Amino acid sequence: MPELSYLESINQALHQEMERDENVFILGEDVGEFGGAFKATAGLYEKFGSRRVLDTPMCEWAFIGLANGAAMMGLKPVVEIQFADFISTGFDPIVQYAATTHYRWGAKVPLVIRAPWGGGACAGPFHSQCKEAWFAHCPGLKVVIPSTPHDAKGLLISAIRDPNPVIFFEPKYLYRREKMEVPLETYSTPIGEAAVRREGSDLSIITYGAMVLEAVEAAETLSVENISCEVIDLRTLVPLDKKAVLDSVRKTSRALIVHEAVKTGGFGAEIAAIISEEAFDVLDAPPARLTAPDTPVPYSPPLEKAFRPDAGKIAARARQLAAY
Amino acid sequence: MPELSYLESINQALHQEMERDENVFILGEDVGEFGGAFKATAGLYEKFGSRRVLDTPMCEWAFIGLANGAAMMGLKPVVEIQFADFISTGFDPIVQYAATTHYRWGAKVPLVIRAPWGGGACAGPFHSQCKEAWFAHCPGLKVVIPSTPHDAKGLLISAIRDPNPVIFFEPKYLYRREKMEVPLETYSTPIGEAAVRREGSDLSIITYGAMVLEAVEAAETLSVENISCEVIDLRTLVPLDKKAVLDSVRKTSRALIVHEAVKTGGFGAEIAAIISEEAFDVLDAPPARLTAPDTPVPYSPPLEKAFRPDAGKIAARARQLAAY
Amino acid sequence: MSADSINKIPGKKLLELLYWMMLTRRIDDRCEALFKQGRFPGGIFSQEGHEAISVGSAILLEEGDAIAPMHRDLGAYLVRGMSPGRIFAQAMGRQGSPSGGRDVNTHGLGDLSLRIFGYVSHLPQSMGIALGAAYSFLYRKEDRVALTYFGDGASSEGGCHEALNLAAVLKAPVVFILENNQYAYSTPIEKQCLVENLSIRAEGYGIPGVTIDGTDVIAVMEATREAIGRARAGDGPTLIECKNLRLKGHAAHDPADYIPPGLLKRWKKRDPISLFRERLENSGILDGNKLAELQGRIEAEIEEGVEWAEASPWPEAATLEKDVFSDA
Amino acid sequence: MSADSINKIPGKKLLELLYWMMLTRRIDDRCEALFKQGRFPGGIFSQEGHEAISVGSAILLEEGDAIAPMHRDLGAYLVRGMSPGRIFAQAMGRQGSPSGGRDVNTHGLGDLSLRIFGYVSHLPQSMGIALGAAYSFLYRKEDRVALTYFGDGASSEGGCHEALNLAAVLKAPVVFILENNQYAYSTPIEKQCLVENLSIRAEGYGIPGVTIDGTDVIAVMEATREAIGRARAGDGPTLIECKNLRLKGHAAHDPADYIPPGLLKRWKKRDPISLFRERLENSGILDGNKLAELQGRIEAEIEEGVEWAEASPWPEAATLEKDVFSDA
Ligand SMILES: Cc1ncc(C[n+]2csc(CCOP(=O)(O)OP(=O)(O)O)c2C)c(N)n1
Ligand SMILES: Cc1ncc(C[n+]2csc(CCOP(=O)(O)OP(=O)(O)O)c2C)c(N)n1
Ligand SMILES: [Mg+2]
Ligand SMILES: [Mg+2]
Repeated sequence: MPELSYLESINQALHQEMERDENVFILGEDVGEFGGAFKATAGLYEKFGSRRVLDTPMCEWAFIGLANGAAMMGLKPVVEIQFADFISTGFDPIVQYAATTHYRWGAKVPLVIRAPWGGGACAGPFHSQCKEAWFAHCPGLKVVIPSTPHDAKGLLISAIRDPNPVIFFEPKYLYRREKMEVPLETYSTPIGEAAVRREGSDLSIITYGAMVLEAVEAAETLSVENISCEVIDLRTLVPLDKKAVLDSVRKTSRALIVHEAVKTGGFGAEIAAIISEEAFDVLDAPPARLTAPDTPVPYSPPLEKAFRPDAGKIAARARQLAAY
Repeated sequence: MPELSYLESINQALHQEMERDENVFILGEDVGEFGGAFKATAGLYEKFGSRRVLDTPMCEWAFIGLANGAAMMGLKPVVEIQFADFISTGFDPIVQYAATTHYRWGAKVPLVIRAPWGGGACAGPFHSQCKEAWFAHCPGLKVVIPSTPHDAKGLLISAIRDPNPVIFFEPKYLYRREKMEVPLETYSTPIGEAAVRREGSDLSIITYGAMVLEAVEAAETLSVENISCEVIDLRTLVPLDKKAVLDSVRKTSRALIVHEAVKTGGFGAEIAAIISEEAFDVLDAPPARLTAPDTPVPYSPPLEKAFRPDAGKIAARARQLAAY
Repeated sequence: MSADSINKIPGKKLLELLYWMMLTRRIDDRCEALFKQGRFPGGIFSQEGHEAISVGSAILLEEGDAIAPMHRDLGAYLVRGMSPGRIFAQAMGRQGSPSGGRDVNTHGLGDLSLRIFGYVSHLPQSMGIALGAAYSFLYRKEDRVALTYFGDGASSEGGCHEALNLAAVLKAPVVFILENNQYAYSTPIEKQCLVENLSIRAEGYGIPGVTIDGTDVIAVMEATREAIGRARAGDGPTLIECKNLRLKGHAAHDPADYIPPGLLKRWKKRDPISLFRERLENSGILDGNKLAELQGRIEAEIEEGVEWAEASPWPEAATLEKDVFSDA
Repeated sequence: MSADSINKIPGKKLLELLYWMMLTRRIDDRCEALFKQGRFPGGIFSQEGHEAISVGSAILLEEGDAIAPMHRDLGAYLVRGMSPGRIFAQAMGRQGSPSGGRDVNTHGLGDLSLRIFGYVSHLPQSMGIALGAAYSFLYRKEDRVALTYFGDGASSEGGCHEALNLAAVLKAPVVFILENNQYAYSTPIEKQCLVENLSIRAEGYGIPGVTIDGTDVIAVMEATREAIGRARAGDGPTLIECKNLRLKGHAAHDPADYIPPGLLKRWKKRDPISLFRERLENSGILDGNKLAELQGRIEAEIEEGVEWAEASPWPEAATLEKDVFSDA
């Protein structure tokens, strides 16, 4: 099996889905000949031409609106937002139109909005944001955040085949970080199923996105200290695999929730709430959240390092929790 | 003391603050001669003229942007969004500019964004939304939601005097519902302090906005059944009066969190997470959330009734919780 | 009166136009009455003064064309095949409406089998949606067109600019109709822009723009016909500004006493339906009998519609959480 | 060469313009070098080809006027009094920068004491901000003006439309400078709009619009002078489109090989600094000595700036959560 980076895996999924289905098309800023700011769409323009790989002017509102209309006509738009931070510029067509339409009058709006997401690259307050919680709070949207090259491909394929609008955040921190074996053939990874990245018995670390890597590293460190951590990668926030979360917590009786997004109102609050509502009886310690603090994402390395959770901070917090 | 409705109270606060401070001005759609869609700004145009009560075209992005710029120049803009639902149309200037600027380079952006908010009026999916969680997740914004005429005035005055951007949601369900005594003179109700609306010992109902009324009604019903409920009105979500919440839960050992917003990613998750993190040891039951379900706000009465929490549903859930 | 340009149009077509406009008006009247009787749980927008625009444009669409209306386009829904009963049912919040009671008045009044896109409040979302439908026609090399509407108010929103420019760049087969009724809720046009004709903005996108009399259904039809022709020929979008006055309040609750009486009076004289009826009478196409026949037919249809709507059950609370997502 | 229009301008002023443009260019060069040496934790935008626009416009502001620049306006920051040291410190993420290490490159490079508004990435936010400053001048009946900038790319964003129209309606004293450098990142202007000159859009707002040569600092100055005069006289906003080409990549990481070599070559011949230097030489205002003096001064200032920046401490992690809110 070939080894692919996260980015190559995304690119391959796009190539294969566009080959499979005439209705799939790409649109966004600089996605054509240029291949996108991160080269996620490289080679598609050459193969599929400007009709199916559409370079747009800068107009997030209109091109997401266009995607909504095209989706209702049976096409399968895959929108690229240049950085996830700019998704707020095209907010209405997503949270007001795409999210509500099937409920309101039955039309399907099957589109995918891909966006390079998250921090860790000294890119400052406007190229590092993690606003998945905004979308998780909009019934009608699915929210997917894969953490491995394998999942990136399988989940993107699922997202493209899904009959609903899917917000697909790609941790750009992982784009070129680690390669892994990714099957050449197409396959789909189901939306709504978490993955157990590491089994453990003392404590569950529940996370998603780039933090999965950090959590696994922390778990490895802790295993030497005889603290056995289970790492749950949510993979999709909506629909949420509650069962996987609760099964793990029922096993370990301790939960540490980790995300890159800021704390207040982050999706970690939802996980903590669900755990305390539904696994209260088994908890040996309060469910804990380790997140970024409530600030914009700062640029300078010492600040961003302090801002962002990492393996070291996760291990430290997990130790406390295990000792509770 | 005169009795004022919620709406009259808002109107009075605006009159008084504009009289007090030359720098305070109002802007938004139809806020001038017309006095606003709900008449919250009635009489201001006549008294202060078009410079200080500025009717804008429909352009939420630009008029909130204008407010940001004017605020940094030392003015005190009070923006009206015609319905809170349309706040998403002017999203960037709020969540990207206003929220981050003080942190990023030290400029104060003291503006208030007022918006008639919430459901209960058969106004359908786009005139009923409760999206406070979006803003609570943006460090740098304060989020205020008063539940009584008295607080509406005192908190609006505080918001206008605050050096930060304040999102001020007004439950329109309460606009004309109940009058109460409101001092004629100006006074400010501190942002960041919750109110105990009813003392109790068996259970804490933690809520805000129009649900406070319902919670108090539920508490009255339950008192007859010898279930003693404490009702905490958060009043402001950011900054949050964590102490008031935790004090109450430490007293009652049971928490029911209620809001009109949909469940997943709602602010109730944050409250539940905080309670389980910080009052874990005293809890006799899992913290429970009673919220709207994860759907757009439906229009038709049987659906909206099923959608929206009310005194009956609160009492029912509280009974379960008390019996846990 | 000298030869009217309508003489080039078959009498049957002209009567059809009149029928749709009258039907629209009578539904509007009936809605106002039902609202006042408390038979609508929510509000309802007035259509009065907009009938020539919505009918005169939508009438030209063919099967397979798409339409994304705004909140003054009841006429367009009717012309495109939405039954009065379903429209009443929507305002009443009943199961039989296109939204099954989930959306209010003309919001969410969509039906893909009719290629009508339901709108959201956030103006002017429909412009982006229509552009998307138009792009699907380009994509599939279909000889189809998409038609959409927006108001003078919405013309100040950023989305309007984005959609017009993107449509221009893509040469998308879409017709944008600007219903300049001189008010955005209470805000008069002078407070919204400095230009005489908003159609001038078309030049800034490199597309054709015209301003026409929005009370003249024939003028609307002719301008739309040209625009549709251009779209089908691959020449891209057109902006048509129709000038009229909203003859009632923004919605049924609004007495609109901010409209200067003189202005209102002037435009009431230009009621699109009276104007057209007169022209048809003067041209000998309409007489008392035919009018009575039309009126009778319309009243019957409306009665039937109201009855149908009221017979439609309330949605069941148990369905509340259904259909947030599509399963397949 | 016949009499140049620059002869009306005092030689001292002309040399000042040249100084600022050269300083801008040399800082840009230095930033590129520092970036390549890994001394910037983040990226940096190229300014090359934009110096005439930012300098030729900002030079006209008086104390108390406000400015809301975009990401190619280094020249404007310098002219308005931001020291090179603080600019380098910002890119380096140091404490001494306007953002104290919290924001990256020219983002958040604001200083209210200089009436410079730091920008956010989301384009074209600065247009709304400048409009707000302009409204504050109207509000307080101050004889001041606000100046702001946006790109051809940003011209397709809805906010651009909203800000222009709202400014027009309010007759706000604001000057909008459109830096049409023919690219939005990799996207050429032909894919962004159909019109030859984007300034035509001004007509749609009922405000004056002009298109000028963005490589000619004097042309920029003259057009801006007129626009500022209009603003101060109460006649509202102006749109000035300056045409140029971005001579390097979008940012330091971008080789920009999507720009056709012929196009680049043509515009490199129109390097705004070389052009202006030649004119000054031909007019006898500049000679080798003066040039060497300018260069020397600039190099010294830049060295000093880099040193100052590098001596500035890293922000302390303990300050991370400070200042999210203002206390008073
Ligand atoms: C983005 C947005 N802001 C505010 C509103 C509230 N609103 C509903 S209709 C309306 C006026 C619309 O005016 P116009 O576009 O001229 O259409 P008209 O109602 O006059 O037909 C307003 C302000 C809205 N629907 N959408
Ligand atoms: C709303 C928004 N979308 C996308 C981006 C990403 N982006 C940054 S600069 C840029 C190109 C800007 O082009 P233009 O406005 O012409 O300015 P230039 O860089 O050419 O000077 C893009 C797409 C952004 N900053 N803001
Ligand atoms: Mg209107
Ligand atoms: Mg450009």
